[in-house]
Amino acid sequence: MPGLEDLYREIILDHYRSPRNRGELPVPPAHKVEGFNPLCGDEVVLYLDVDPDTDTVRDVKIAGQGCSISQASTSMMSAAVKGKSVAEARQLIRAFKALMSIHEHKLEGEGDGADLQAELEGVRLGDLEALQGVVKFPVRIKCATLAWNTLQQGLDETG
Amino acid sequence: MPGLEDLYREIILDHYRSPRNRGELPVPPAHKVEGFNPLCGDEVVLYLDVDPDTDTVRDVKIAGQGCSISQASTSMMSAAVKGKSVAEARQLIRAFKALMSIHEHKLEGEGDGADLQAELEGVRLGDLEALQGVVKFPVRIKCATLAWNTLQQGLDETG
Amino acid sequence: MTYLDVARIKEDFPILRREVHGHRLVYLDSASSSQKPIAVLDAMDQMYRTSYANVHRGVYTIAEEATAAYENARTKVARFVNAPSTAELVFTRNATEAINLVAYTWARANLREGDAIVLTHLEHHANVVPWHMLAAERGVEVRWIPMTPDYELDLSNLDALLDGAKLLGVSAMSNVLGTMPPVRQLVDAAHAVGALALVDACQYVPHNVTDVQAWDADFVAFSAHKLLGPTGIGALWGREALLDAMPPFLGGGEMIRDVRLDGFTPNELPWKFEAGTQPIAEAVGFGAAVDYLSALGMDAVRAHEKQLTAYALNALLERFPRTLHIYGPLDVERRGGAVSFLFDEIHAHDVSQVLDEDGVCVRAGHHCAKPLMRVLGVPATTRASFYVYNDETDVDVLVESLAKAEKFFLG
Amino acid sequence: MTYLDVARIKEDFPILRREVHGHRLVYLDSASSSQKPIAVLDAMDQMYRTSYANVHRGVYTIAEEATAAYENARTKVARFVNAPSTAELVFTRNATEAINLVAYTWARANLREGDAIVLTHLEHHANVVPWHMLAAERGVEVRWIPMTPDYELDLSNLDALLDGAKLLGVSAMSNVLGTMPPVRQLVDAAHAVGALALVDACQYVPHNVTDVQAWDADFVAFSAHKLLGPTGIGALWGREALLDAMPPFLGGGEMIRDVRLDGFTPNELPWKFEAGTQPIAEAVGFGAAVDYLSALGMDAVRAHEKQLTAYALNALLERFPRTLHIYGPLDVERRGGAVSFLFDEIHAHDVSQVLDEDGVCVRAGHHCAKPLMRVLGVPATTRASFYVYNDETDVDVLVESLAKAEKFFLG
Ligand SMILES: Cc1ncc(COP(=O)(O)O)c(C=O)c1O
Ligand SMILES: Cc1ncc(COP(=O)(O)O)c(C=O)c1O
Repeated sequence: MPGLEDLYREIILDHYRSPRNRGELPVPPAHKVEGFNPLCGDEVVLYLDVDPDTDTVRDVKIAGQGCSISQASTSMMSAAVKGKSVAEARQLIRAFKALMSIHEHKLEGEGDGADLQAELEGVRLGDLEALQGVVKFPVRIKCATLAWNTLQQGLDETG
Repeated sequence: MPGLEDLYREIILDHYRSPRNRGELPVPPAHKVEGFNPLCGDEVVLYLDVDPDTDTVRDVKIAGQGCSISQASTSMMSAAVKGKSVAEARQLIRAFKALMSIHEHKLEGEGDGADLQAELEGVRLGDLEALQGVVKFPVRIKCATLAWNTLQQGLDETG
Repeated sequence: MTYLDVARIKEDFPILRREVHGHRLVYLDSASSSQKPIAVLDAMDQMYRTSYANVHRGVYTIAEEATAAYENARTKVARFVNAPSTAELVFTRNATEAINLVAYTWARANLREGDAIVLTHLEHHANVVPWHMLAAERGVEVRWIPMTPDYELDLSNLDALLDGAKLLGVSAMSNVLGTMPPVRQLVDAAHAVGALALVDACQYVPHNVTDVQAWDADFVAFSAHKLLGPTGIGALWGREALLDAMPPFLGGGEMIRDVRLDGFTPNELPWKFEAGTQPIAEAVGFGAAVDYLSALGMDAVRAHEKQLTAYALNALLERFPRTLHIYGPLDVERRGGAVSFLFDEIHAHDVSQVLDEDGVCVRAGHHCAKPLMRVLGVPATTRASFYVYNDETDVDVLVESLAKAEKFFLG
Repeated sequence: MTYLDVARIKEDFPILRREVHGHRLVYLDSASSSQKPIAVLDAMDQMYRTSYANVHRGVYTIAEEATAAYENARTKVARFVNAPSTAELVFTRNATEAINLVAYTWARANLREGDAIVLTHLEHHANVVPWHMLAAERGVEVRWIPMTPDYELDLSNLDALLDGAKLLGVSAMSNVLGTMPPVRQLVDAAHAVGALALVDACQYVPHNVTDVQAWDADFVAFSAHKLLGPTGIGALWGREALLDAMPPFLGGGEMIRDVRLDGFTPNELPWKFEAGTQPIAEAVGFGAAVDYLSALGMDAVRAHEKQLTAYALNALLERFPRTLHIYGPLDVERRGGAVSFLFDEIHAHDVSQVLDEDGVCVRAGHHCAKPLMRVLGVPATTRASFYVYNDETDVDVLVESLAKAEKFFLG
């Protein structure tokens, strides 16, 4: 049985207690996007400032409320994508979901580990790997991925 | 466990094979009423000729189709009420239902045997008592009472 | 050749060890509801004894286990009918609710006065009454594909019937006659005129390899209790795009993403259609049932039932050549294992009663298909239906007992 | 004074012998769903093993037995809430479906644009979303009875709220706060303006002596799984005259008297509202559950829970006087055993996760009452809820574990 330490790594609690990039950005030019977790009512609000010329995430600010996992994941995500190109950000999203071993509803051609490797190949998750322990607590996966799904939606809307 | 002989008494099979009072009556003056058993699709059709002056069931004819129990019960009913006063017919209906130990849906003041005695008091069921065996086959009670419920409806409508 | 080891299978069904009136139980009413193997009963019992909790709600261990078991069951059932995605597999109360769900949501959102729905004379009330209700409410027209004298669908007039239709509803196997209509052909014909196709697969799924994609259907309904699973649960499969566009059905917990004082946002599929506490243990039993059937192999199940049905049809016709009439096709390639029959002079109810004395359970009545009974011109039939736990000995007992009934009533 | 022998009761619940993370299971989430005693599990298992068949359909012995067991269960449940007649007790899929049934049938037949429905801020989504759906469809207005700062209903404006209303919907006990509104007073007020009253008794029936006649209500909804019964079944009680006048809800087998190609005639009560194969084994489990509770005595159950809730409220406030906030009335005479709380700085989810390490199951979230959560101004609470198998030791374990959580997150 996985213990609490697997879930609540020190770095996660640190991001929870001192979230990075908390705040707002003027809309526009920034784009605002919100995500909900219907299970627990967690909310993530992202302000995304994407430079259309360089296709780069110039700035990110986060707001919202929720459990330590969802809030820490949001904070870590904001730190990870700030300054990255949109393509890199999207690759991070895929890599993070692979880390969370997210299966979509599809029943054919499900991931078999090779997929996971492929997604993770060449992507440096850094601190984000601390969230890997969440996989052992299936209910919490949605907490961890909320910020990432919201980011994806935001990128889709600005793209 | 009750056996088939309890259910299919000789007199029942006799009424089934040779139903009494089969036929139709001109409507009006007779009243036509139909009954259905939704479980099995049994049908009973009654033609009731009630004399309004004497309040007497002057004539009864029966039609319909169904299992031996429903058809025999219809036949026996027709023989039992023909020539009887409406009040006597209604008393027979109550007595027959008591014989079938019909509980209505009510949860208060349910019959306790004394009721049954009271209903049966002074009523001569005659041949109809052969149907008593049906009580041990709860699903078939509806077959036996179909004719009687239909009669009740018919008397209500003509009264 | 034997496809199933029925003697061994019988041992998995505790109820078959029971005696009735001093006779071994010969259960021939599986088309109404099937019996349950120990594997199904134990799966449910074990969940309640070790990891029961409400699903999708708790963070704690047994809630996680229960949620995983529930969703795992969904995956099993979805695979069993070859659904492309678990998002498309909605657990319902039973097949009847599944069809009503389509009638209340998709149909009420899309059908207008003057639109037509095409059904067949074979349909069970579950695929008739919801459309009658809609027809009365909306002025929608219900049209009927008739039956040929040899109990098949009469498709000669199909194009005219489908003209202007928005929905075709067809049973993949008649619960009265055993008839198996050509589902794919009907679905194609419906699609050709822009209509959707709903398949009532309540009798089909338990006895055949089912592939909702091969049918190319839009909605497919079935029940767990007819395929060795528990009561209290059924399933609706539907195309994701359709389900997504449909308004929700029942409102309440689980089916929402957000609720405010002034409105709500529905949840994702499939939960959008699963309001309130789900049939949790029942889902687990449903999953165990399809596991049990998959282990036998649905090909083998179908082959076994064809063989047994052929044996039964033969035995009945040989023993009662003049007095017994069989309602349904005689070619087992074109039919399932529900065999309806009638003695000329004995009511179905009475036959069933006599059979019960010998421990033989058959169904007597209109089989929730009164329109069909009217077409057949009979108020009721007796129906024997077969499943994985039946063998030729069961058929022999049936035939002997029928002979007794005939003697008892006709002398 | 002890009202229940909890040590003995615990032995009736196999799951309570389970360990989680090396600790004995302390189940404090009964408001979400209760655990099941052996008596309930055995009743269902035994039915499947000895006398399972579809009900109301067969003439044979096991079908008769199954039908009698099913209807006998109805009688038990009807008596349990003091329904005057079994005709008024409809088995549904769950409480949610029961409320939706009223919304789809009575309400759609009787409410017009401009009519009003009055609900309370305490309602569960099950008693909110069906009315939102109706409001959106029909232009019906939904009004809200607000909450006072001490978590009671604020009835000061009741007359104005009820003016022109056709229905009042109220929960007899809040699943979040434990609040027990004055049902009879509200029903009377509704009747005084000619409105009907629907009581969501999902949290009330499991924990109190319930008397639908004393409430003088028109509709009462509840679920089996919250009162030691199985999933997959709930009940709607309604006045016979109302149910009789209502159009049917789901169409299909059992709920009909006759079906023709051009229409149908509905069946008598209560079967008119029970379309398709019923939750048969579930009904038997439901009956066994109310038997089990009746044997304990619902007066004793309520007394036990009052005592235990008082103990818990006390223990929480004493141990965490500054950091923990309790949402709900503190007077146990006016509340049930669902205790919601929150640490100032720790999210409910995280608390629940830490508690799970000690085998303690509590619920964290919005409890399917998002409108109420918005009124409370919190996204989620942690909720511990008590039942017949909980005792003071369980509360002690909860408090110790909460202290750990506080230490873990706040250092
Ligand atoms: C007050 C209240 N009403 C309704 C419901 C819905 O019950 P079910 O999910 O069994 O339909 C619940 C259960 O969570 C409840 O607590
Ligand atoms: C062909 C068919 N459709 C639908 C149904 C309804 O199934 P259920 O009663 O499980 O809803 C049945 C079962 O009798 C059936 O045989």
